[in-house]
Amino acid sequence: MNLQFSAQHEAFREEVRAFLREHLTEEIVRRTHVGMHPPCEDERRWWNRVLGEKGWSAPQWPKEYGGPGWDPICQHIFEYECRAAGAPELRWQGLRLIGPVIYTFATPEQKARYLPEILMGSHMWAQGFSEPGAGSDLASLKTTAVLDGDHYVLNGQKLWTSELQYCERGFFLVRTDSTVKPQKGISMIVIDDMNAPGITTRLTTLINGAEATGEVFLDNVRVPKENLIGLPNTGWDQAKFLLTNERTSSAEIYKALVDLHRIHDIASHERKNGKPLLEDPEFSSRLARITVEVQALEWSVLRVLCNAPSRHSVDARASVLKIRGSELQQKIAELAVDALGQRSLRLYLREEGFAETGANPLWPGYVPGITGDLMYTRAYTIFGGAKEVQKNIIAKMAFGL
Amino acid sequence: MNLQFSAQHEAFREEVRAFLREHLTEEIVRRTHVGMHPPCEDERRWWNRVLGEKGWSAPQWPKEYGGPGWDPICQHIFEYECRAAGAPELRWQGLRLIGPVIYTFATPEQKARYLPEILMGSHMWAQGFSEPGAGSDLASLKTTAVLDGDHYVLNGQKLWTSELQYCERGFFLVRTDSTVKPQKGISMIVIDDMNAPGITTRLTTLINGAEATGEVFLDNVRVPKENLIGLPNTGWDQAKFLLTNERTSSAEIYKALVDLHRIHDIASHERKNGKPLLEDPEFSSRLARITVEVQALEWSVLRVLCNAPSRHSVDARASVLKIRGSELQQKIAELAVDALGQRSLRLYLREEGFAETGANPLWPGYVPGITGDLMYTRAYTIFGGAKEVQKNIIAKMAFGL
Amino acid sequence: MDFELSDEQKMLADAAQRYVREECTLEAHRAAAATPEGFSRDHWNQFAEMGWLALAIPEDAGGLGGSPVDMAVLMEQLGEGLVVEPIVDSTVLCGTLLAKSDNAGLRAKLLEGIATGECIVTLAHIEGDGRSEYETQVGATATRAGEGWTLSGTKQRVFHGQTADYWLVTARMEGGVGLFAVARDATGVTVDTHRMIDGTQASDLSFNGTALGADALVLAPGATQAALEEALDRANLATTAAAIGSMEAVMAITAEYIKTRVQYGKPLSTFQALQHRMAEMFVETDQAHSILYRSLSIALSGSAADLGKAVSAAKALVTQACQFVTAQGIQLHGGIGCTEEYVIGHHYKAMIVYEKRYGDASFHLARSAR
Amino acid sequence: MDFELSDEQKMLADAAQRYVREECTLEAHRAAAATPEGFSRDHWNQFAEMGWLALAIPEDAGGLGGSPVDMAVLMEQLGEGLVVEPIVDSTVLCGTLLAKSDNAGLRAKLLEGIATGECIVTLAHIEGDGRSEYETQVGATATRAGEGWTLSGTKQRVFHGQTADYWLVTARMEGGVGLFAVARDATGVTVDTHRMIDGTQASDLSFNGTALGADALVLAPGATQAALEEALDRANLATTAAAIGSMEAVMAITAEYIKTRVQYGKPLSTFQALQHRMAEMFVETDQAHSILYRSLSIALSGSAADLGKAVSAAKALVTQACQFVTAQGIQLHGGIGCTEEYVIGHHYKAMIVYEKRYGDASFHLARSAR
Repeated sequence: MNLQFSAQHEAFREEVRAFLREHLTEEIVRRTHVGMHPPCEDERRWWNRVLGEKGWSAPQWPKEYGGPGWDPICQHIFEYECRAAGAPELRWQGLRLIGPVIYTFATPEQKARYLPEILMGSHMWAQGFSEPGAGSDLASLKTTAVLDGDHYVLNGQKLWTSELQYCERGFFLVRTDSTVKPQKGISMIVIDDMNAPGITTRLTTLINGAEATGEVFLDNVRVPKENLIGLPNTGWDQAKFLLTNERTSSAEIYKALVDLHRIHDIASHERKNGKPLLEDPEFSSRLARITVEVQALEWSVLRVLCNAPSRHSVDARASVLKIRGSELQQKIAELAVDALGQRSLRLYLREEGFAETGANPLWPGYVPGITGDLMYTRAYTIFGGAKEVQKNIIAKMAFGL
Repeated sequence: MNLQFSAQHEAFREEVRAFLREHLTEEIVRRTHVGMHPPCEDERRWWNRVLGEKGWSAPQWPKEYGGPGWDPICQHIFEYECRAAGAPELRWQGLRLIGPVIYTFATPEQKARYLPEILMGSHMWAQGFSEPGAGSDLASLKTTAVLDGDHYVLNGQKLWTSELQYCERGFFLVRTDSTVKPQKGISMIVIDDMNAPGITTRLTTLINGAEATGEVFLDNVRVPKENLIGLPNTGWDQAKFLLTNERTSSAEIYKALVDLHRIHDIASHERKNGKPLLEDPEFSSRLARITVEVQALEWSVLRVLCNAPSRHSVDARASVLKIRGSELQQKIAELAVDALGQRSLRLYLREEGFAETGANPLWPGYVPGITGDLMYTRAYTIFGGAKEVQKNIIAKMAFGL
Repeated sequence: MDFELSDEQKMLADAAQRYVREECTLEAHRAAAATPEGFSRDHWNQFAEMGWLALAIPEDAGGLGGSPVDMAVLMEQLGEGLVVEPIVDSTVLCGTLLAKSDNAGLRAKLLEGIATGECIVTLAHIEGDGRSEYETQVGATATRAGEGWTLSGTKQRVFHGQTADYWLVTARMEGGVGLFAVARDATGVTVDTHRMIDGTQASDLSFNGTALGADALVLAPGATQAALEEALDRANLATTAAAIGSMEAVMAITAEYIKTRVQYGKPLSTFQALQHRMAEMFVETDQAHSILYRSLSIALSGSAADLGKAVSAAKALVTQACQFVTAQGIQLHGGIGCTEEYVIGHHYKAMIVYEKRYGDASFHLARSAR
Repeated sequence: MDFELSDEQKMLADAAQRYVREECTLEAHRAAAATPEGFSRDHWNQFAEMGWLALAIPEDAGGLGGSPVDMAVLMEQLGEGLVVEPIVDSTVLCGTLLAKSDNAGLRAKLLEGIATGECIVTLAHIEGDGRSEYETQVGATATRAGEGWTLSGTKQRVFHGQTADYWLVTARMEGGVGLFAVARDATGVTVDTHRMIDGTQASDLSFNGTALGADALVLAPGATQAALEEALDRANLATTAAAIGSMEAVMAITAEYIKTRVQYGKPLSTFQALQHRMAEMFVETDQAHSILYRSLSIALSGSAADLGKAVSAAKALVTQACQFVTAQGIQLHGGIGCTEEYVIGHHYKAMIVYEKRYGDASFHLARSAR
């Protein structure tokens, strides 16, 4: 057993830091740290291209498809340093969700077409999975794709498509056979142009005021049949692969670690009973408790990343990452809001958050984004497999219940 | 709406206090506050007799059967003052469980025979409900009573009979008809002599070392048929009555209120970082939180006692008392143990706890009983309808789920 | 002890319940949040007509002289309807402060205006590092100028500050901190207004030598501090009742939703884990009701110090309960619960506002044990 | 970074697992608790034979020179078996203290005795209001007497104090607090022994002019405090590993139980509320494993200050996790879980002992953030 970061890894960390220092401006970093939903689109695309050109945009991809060939610890260091430095967060849908599906299941033509543009971030991807009647119970989805000559004709409704307004392409789960059991009749298909005829979209405003997700209505949308990924009716396996391929992202450990710094910053400036809030015993005790929980979660992430031996299945432990990660997001956001105190009540919509410079001493620069993030974190225990579903998985995988 | 204690009630409180001062000695009070399981038997019987002679041993009983005729607020005041003064706690089985069943369902002969001795505490009662295969699922009980001439012949096994070693009589749930659905074939029967032929008992040691409960083996035990309460096969209704007749006891609010005083006492004497533990911010914050929860629970008890209007059924709210009451017992006991610190690790068996006078300054008089009580409180969320069962009840009664 | 509502209280509750059911729709709530004032003048006028704005005002000033219990009965219903109108700020908080004034003319004028709804009054008190109205230093000054005073200083987060006809402003003067009434159209005031998460507005006020007349003093030094504590405590009683109404609404809406929402071929309501969550929400809400009763009992009979501790105990408990209930209300709904188009999330936001106004949970927990 | 056990570690884990399965029955545990020493000399002798008592002892003193990771691997297994023998007190806590001694003769003698199991050594440190070994004043005195010292003072809650062959006693001397080795049969000592909830013994020791020889000094002032912190931190690492083993045992036993226990016509394991409770126990246990890895990583490479914070972080987390898991283990069993005849309750008691020894949860949480 060797539980230390090696000298090589520390050197790698310095290389990443130097690269980040070189490319990120103060303005970009400020806007990233404010953390509005959705993040600044232009900067995110620009950063994806910068990383793409460096060969660093897809740390988890195999080298043959454009990944940098890092070991898990390098990936961990890279993710943390990017987050800590305030680099824009790259959108997951292309790089973490459909990308791996494509290089695992798709045809050489599909790989050649889509992977490079995902690596460079030139095209953003809409995820069309959930439907009004198919949330946790995804297999009951009803959107159909019927073959008509060289095209599939798609009809149905999708929702919870993240940041829909920025998406050029889409990957959709559709029912291609309704005569078999639900899981067996599903396919995954790529829509090349989200503005194609028959597609209508409607943005959904979340309780924090963010238009962070949307609905997609498909009305006789014609998609070339070569856009189907893999064989027809194998979409369920692809979807399962997509949801479990990367087991550690859902822990949101890098956000958690950086948010703790942010809370430290707030609590050093805010005052209570004539002293910095950070010295308030009740506050510092809550912060200490959460810090310890984040430290544990970080090592749970490392254990999964490094394939550490365990007497329990990695499926169960991946669900732990999702449960504890989402709970901690909520607890951290609650603590941040409590640190702000009454100032947390102010509403900052996205553009206000980006524009705020903190020049008004009554409204310091650390205020915007915090409360919006708390509201957004309510969704963390819901999307990507609700907490209750994760507990079902653990009961089954760890104990055979 | 009138939410205040009246002058009459305050006068009643003074009357109770004067009575308690007159009768309780320092030694008795000390032993009561130590709170070993089971409490001191002699003192408990003596106190039952003293109260019985005063007409105060059954505050909840109707006046015609020997109750004092108090309103709910007087009952509340009486219970609190007795507990606060360190009066021995009267055993529930006779006064709170079988007594009300007898005056509600039994024959005039049964009432005449059993109620006076329950009021005076001359006979203690064993409760024979649970069985190895029938815990939460009480209706599946298997102990049989078969009529043979003028007697029922009882066979079976009961467990979790509280303080079995002190019981002269018993009330048992038995199956008198196994051809109907489980609930319809159950009767309640009185065993007049727990030493009768065919009865074997075995005490069960709990994790705190207390012999606080036991098992009863019934092997062809003959019980006169006039000992059956009410009509044959109506025992399920009687049992339900018994379990819900008194809705507020399970809140254990008087114990909670007095335990908070005890914690105050400990935390004023124990020191941390050179100051009384009571001034430690983390400790005082935990204590404040629990105090607030106890205050809320007390008013939930008052609401149920006084039949306060509510949009929700009293059945659901009675389960709230049980859930929150048992949770608070655990939290309070944990806090008390944490207040003691490492001294809490010492094991005090019952006689040691009673004997300890606190003369050794290394082991103050507030140490004994605390940790044993914590271990005992683990059972609070299990017996009398486990917490999970109470939640089922609320889901059904409050929301129709 | 008697928990039954009086006939008047029953009528009040029924009327409020009916009003909320008929008028306080989610659409109305969202529409109000989009107005410049951040609340509905229609509601406000109706409240006045129903007599609700007069409920907390003393009878000798043309009000109904209702008790804290009456106000709680009303507010629990209004909380179910996500009411954001400044009824607590104007009628309870400022109403209590004004009722204690020796300045008979000003007291009569403003209280009458509050009771009729013609006048909205709000408190301008927090400065600098002050985390709440309970925990703020006062640096603003009122210096003698002839018969009157000159007011200078900055006040933060004056809720409904842009809408209010009068602000009650604390300022340091000879002898300590006093309370002044300042009309919104006074000279030398800068108003910087911000939207809050529930759609309401709060303003930062800068007074730069604002001239106050001889009749502007509401409370002299000596009377101000105690009056502020009591007024804030009464405001917290009212908002705590509203929070409990909100919790009841969340439970009812959520129970209904999970009965109809089908996943894995059966209604969500058949999953034991969700049933138990509902039961836990019920436990929290029941305890919240109980501690409110307790604090009302002390409001009716206890000392000011007892009241402060009891109100803080109630708020410490109810904030936690309400946090759990509203967050789990969202969770049991799933994705739709996170959207602005659905009502549950608005109750969650109302919970945040409740917790952060008039002293937060952490402040009140500590104060409950003082 | 590599989490794989080495071959030696695998063999160690396998051997310990086998031993626990075969020898550490509940009956053996209960029998040991009834002995005067409060633990099993059979186990102790076996531990010695397996080399486990030598694991934490430096090679230069005849030990195996194992790392904290090795010790954690062993202790996790022993924790599953509810081991109460003084392996941590003697080999880790006192072993670490003695390893730092300049007193070569004493060091060699005692460490060799510890490694072979012939000698049990335990720490006598807490006095007065001291809540733990980390938080105690030292009032006992060692005054010069010829070549040696005279020891006076009182030490509380010396675990296994009656059994120990030697106590390591802190005492105030010229220059500060030093550490002395005192044989149990020394003169002028009163031993007052008490049974603990897990069956073990702790003693209060009174030294009344106990004569110590010239060779009794283990650590001089200056070296003592830092050595104590490190030794206590290492002891906590070992007991934390044991607590995690205990949690794993509770989960396995409970999962098995609810699969077989039938209520309402079906196994308890089919109730979703209980399934989710098991899942929550799993989450807690998984996080406990992780933070132990973290603290071990720092034990291998970090500074003493880093070690202290990391160990405290681990203990703050694992105490809470273990509390939840063992309490819920009882709850899921129902009544039987509360009895002395069933194993779950003994894990609950082991949890209490773990939490209260070497600094409690509250102390460690605060220390984690220092």
